[in-house]
Amino acid sequence: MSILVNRETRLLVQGITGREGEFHSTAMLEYGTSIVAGVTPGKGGQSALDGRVPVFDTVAEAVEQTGANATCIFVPAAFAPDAMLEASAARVPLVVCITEGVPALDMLRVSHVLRASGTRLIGPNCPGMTSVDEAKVGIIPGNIHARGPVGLVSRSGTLTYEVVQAMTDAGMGQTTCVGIGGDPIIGTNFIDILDMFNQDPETEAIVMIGEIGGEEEEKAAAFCAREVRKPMAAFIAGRTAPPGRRMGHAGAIISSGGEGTAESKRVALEEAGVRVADSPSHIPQLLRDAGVG
Amino acid sequence: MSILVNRETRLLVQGITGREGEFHSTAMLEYGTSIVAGVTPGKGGQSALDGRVPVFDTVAEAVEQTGANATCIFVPAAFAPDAMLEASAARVPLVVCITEGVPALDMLRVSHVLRASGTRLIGPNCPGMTSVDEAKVGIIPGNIHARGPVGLVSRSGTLTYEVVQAMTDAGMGQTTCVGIGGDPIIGTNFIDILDMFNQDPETEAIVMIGEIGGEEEEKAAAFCAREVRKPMAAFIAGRTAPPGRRMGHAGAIISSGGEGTAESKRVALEEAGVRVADSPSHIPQLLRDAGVG
Amino acid sequence: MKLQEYRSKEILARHGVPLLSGQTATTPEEARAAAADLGGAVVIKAQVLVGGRGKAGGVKLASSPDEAEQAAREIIGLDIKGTTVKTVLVAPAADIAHEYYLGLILDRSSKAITIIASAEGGVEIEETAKTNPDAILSLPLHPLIGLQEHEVRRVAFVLGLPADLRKDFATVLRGLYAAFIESDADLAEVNPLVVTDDGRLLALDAKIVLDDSALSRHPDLEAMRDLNEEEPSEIAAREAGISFIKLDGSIGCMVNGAGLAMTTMDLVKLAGGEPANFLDIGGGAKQDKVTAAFKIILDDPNVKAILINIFGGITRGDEVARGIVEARAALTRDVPMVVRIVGTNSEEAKPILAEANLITAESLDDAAAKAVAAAGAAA
Amino acid sequence: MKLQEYRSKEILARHGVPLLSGQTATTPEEARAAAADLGGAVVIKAQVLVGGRGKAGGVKLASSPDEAEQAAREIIGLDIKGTTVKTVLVAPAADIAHEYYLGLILDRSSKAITIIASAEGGVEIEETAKTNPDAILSLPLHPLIGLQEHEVRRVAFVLGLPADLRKDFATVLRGLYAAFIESDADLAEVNPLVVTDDGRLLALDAKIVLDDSALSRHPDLEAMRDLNEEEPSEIAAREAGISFIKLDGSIGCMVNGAGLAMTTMDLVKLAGGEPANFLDIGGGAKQDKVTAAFKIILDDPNVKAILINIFGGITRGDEVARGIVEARAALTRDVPMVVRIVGTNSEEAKPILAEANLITAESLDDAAAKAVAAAGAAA
Repeated sequence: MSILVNRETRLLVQGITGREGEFHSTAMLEYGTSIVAGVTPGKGGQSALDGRVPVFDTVAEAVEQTGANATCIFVPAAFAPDAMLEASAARVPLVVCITEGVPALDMLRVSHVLRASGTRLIGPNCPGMTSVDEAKVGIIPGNIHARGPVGLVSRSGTLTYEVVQAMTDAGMGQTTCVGIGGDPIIGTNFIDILDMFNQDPETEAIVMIGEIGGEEEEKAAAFCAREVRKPMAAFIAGRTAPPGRRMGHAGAIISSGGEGTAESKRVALEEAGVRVADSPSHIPQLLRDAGVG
Repeated sequence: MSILVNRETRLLVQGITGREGEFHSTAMLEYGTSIVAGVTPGKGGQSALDGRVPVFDTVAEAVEQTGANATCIFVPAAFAPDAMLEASAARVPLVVCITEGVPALDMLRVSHVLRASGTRLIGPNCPGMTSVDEAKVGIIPGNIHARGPVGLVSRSGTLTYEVVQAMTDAGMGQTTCVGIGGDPIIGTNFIDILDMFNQDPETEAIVMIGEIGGEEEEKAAAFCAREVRKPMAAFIAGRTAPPGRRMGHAGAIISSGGEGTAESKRVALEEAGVRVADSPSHIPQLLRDAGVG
Repeated sequence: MKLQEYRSKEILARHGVPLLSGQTATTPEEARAAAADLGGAVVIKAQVLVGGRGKAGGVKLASSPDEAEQAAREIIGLDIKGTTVKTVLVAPAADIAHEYYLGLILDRSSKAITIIASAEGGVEIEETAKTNPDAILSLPLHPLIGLQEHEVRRVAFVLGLPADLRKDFATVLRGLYAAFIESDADLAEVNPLVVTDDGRLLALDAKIVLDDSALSRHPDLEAMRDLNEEEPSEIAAREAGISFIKLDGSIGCMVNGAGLAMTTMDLVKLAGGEPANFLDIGGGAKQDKVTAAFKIILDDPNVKAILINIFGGITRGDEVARGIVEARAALTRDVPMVVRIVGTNSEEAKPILAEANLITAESLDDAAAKAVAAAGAAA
Repeated sequence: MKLQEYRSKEILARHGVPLLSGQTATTPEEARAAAADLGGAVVIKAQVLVGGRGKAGGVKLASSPDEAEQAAREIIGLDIKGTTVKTVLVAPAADIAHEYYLGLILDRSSKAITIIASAEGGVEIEETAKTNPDAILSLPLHPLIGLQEHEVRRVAFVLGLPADLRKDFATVLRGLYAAFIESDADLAEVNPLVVTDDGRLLALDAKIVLDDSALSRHPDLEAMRDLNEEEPSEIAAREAGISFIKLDGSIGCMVNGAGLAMTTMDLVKLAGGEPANFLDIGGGAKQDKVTAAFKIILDDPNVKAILINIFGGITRGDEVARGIVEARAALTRDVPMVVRIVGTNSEEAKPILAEANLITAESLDDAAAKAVAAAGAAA
């Protein structure tokens, strides 16, 4: 078992004929993901990835023709909100938006519409997810994974890879690794994913990678204390970040009032019984200490 | 038992100091309804109905101070959408809007927001409802009712009174009588109320009063065939209405393509096993024929 | 409220929809001048609110001002389904390569503004719905965020529009949507939307129906009302705040409440009579309204009896009874009246009605039967 | 992006918020002229983006042009939390009867634009949140329909505004909301919003923070950027498309990905060093970006060593390695470099780095330790 995506995933890629879309779609296909359709308005009837994937003008048509049940969005920020709404209107149940730099007010609108219509949105500004040896949707390098009992959820991109690599190197494999995105307004938060891992029978332990900004880690800690009985380890990036500055991610900012610090998140997680690592490389050992592997 | 309102209803009246609001609030109070608060912006701190009801500036404050769990709206059409949104934002679970003449595009917005937030909206342009001998919310004359086993739902106002009077005169009492309103866009449709009556143990039979326009009666018929096992009688107004003309109610119009006729509704209901009366006065006998009373 | 074609086009043009607007004319001479002014071939179209004007001879092509004058002479004064043509629209003619249908309706069932589109334009959409329902795209829009780009694209692709016209199509659909929203419409349609031989996208005909409940916030649109096409009695009723529709029967009806008014008509018919009108006098009917209602009903010479059916709720029966008696005293034409008053203060109403020698009834069925009998006796 | 007070007021004024706008001045003489022009008492306010200017002496009252000139002389050139004051705003002074706080924030937690209001204005809202949280109203707005009339009324009632100012308050709140939406803000606040002795409602100070992700669709707002208040290195980084924040340590960092960049800083600190910067070079880092990043890092004289940490994903390790080697060749200043490249094509990167005699590391912990050691040796 795994969460969100698996061998039944029939993936659609919005923006498949763009540079990023084509590059990562090829990598997903090579990982074994079943990509059933691409969408690029005006290129309907053509095919992509050396003739392996049919291209449609609209998501509605792609879904009707191919039964796609998930979509991965690579279109530029100015068009990403419309792409997400289009996928939701066509009743695609899982929308993964990789695109970075989507304005927050657009995301306010989009995330509300998608949530109300029962569409699961991951991202935007996220690396997507991999259910190891089943399906990869997004841009996480496929070769850093090994299959195993740990679920991982993260707000970050390359930091996720760092932690996954450290785990794989230490012989600790993963069920699913999910990057939920670094923006202030995202579709799916820590708690949603933690809940899925908590209910997934094959996931025996959970790793959570947070960073400064917002209160999502603190809320997740409260959820963990209340609901999660599986061993957990965490890492919070940004202990050295100065207040009031945006650290790359639009969401990574400590308010001038001092909310959102790494320390506050660390304390909340530790109080909830989560082991918090000083370095990503310490995570496998913390999980071993908790009896995993 | 009854549906929607009962002795636990703690009613708030929006627009209580207006002419209509005051007149009908007095009648509701006399019927035994527990009116706990009124709202008129700018008149907070005063009282209404001869000192019997405190008035607040905002619904939020009224709810906080009095625990109101239902509201009846009498404000003019230009302000009614905002009043409904205010009630919903203050988490009042039941909103009954009497006001007539609310523009349809406003109702599109309001009904969607209220439905998504779990607020039950009855109306607008409706007479409200009476749970006989328990609570009356709206403008249905209290003295036409008698308590009994029949639930009644209607798109109309005075026609509802006509049917209720005919039933009471024939010795056939009611649990709850609900007018859902005559506009094209209303918060609660026939099916919602039929479902409630179907599940209410004390309601043994159901009367439905429809009229020309739209397809709600046809949809209700399909629902009845599928779900309702209680005896039912119906009346559809407008057999003599010409196509393409709006018959008083904003929703009462037969399209020029011929949809929405009384005949189409009548046939649909009869096929669903509902007895359809030629005159409101025949309804008690139809129910008796079905074994009621 | 339905708007005439030239009014609908006025609104769409304001929102950037490409069309050939033309000029209105009320005389053949004006039509000639308009055609001369526009130059080239024109089409002369009767401005009426009823459908089927084409089949009725209300649309004609003209290749010169002479022909335009002649065409207008034939159309102006024509009776189309009971409406006499007073105005024609003289618009440039277009060479049509393809006709589409594009409309927006307020769909009560899905509670959404819904795009209706078809590549089979030029015929009524109800016709296509019967003959070829698969040719119609019906796309409900989200009620809170409205028309989105992906919806515009989708309609263009489903219609199979030429790629180089997709951008122009977006202008048409966005303009139609903006017109719908900003005028509080129930319906806004372009039929046909055409691609011309020289590759232009144009709205050749347009129809907008407004939400009557929203008219009060659009005085500019209210001013577009075509009184020429309304019954004078209906105009008088609207001004008196009475909901009234003229019909062909002999029994005038005066009722409080729309549903009860329809029911009263139905029961007149069931009793063997024919209702002369739908009339909802509204809540709390005061004497001035009763007076106005009598006048409107009796202005119809077909009316042989009046059935008054009042269910007192807000309305108090005794007040209505007094209103009836007093209003009747001022009537210029006397017909039998059957009065039924029930509900609030109906007991107090009885002696008032009895004293005035009005026919009364307890039940609605009874009232209808008495009215039919009275009308029969009076005829 | 934070906007200066006078810029924020410019935007609010466009949306109808009543305020005393005043004039900016960059010299005492200009301030004098502005005061003379405005007439009466004025307030001279340092235009800086950091908080606490009042306590730092950056706000002064002046009752004459002479006093205004003197006040401006004292304020211009003042150092406020590391920022040197270049501009002051000279605005008419107001007699204050009561101060309120009114703000709109984009609240990530409730995923809603949220009204924050308090009858205790004039102090920072974070301060009130600590000392008297009950005095703050926090009202999230529906994300799809936005500010509604009942919300405007509610805030006015909760603040206890005089009844005759409720209409003006509606203008303020609606204007603030429109400004927020139309400029894609993260924060828009008026603090204090005052009632004057003569009963006027005025925004005396204003602050708008914009959403950086939306700036590309607001070139007019982008033009309001105050380059005077930014580190030259940060301006250069932004122009090169690099995410960079200057810090005080000695170890320069070059990383791909924001989370990994923060983590790299954290591990430098954990290893006993101090990071000199946050630097995210982004995905697919090409040579020109690496060159720009080196220049930005080395322009800081405190930098004694550089730690390069690249996790190849989109980015290919060998390309980055070549970029580093080539960029280093052009550097004007040589400092020890520790390079860690993992992920895509990291094996191919190794010989390139080895040949160039760069210090390499396998793990991030190791890389941080080596960088701290190198910086210590270089110091």
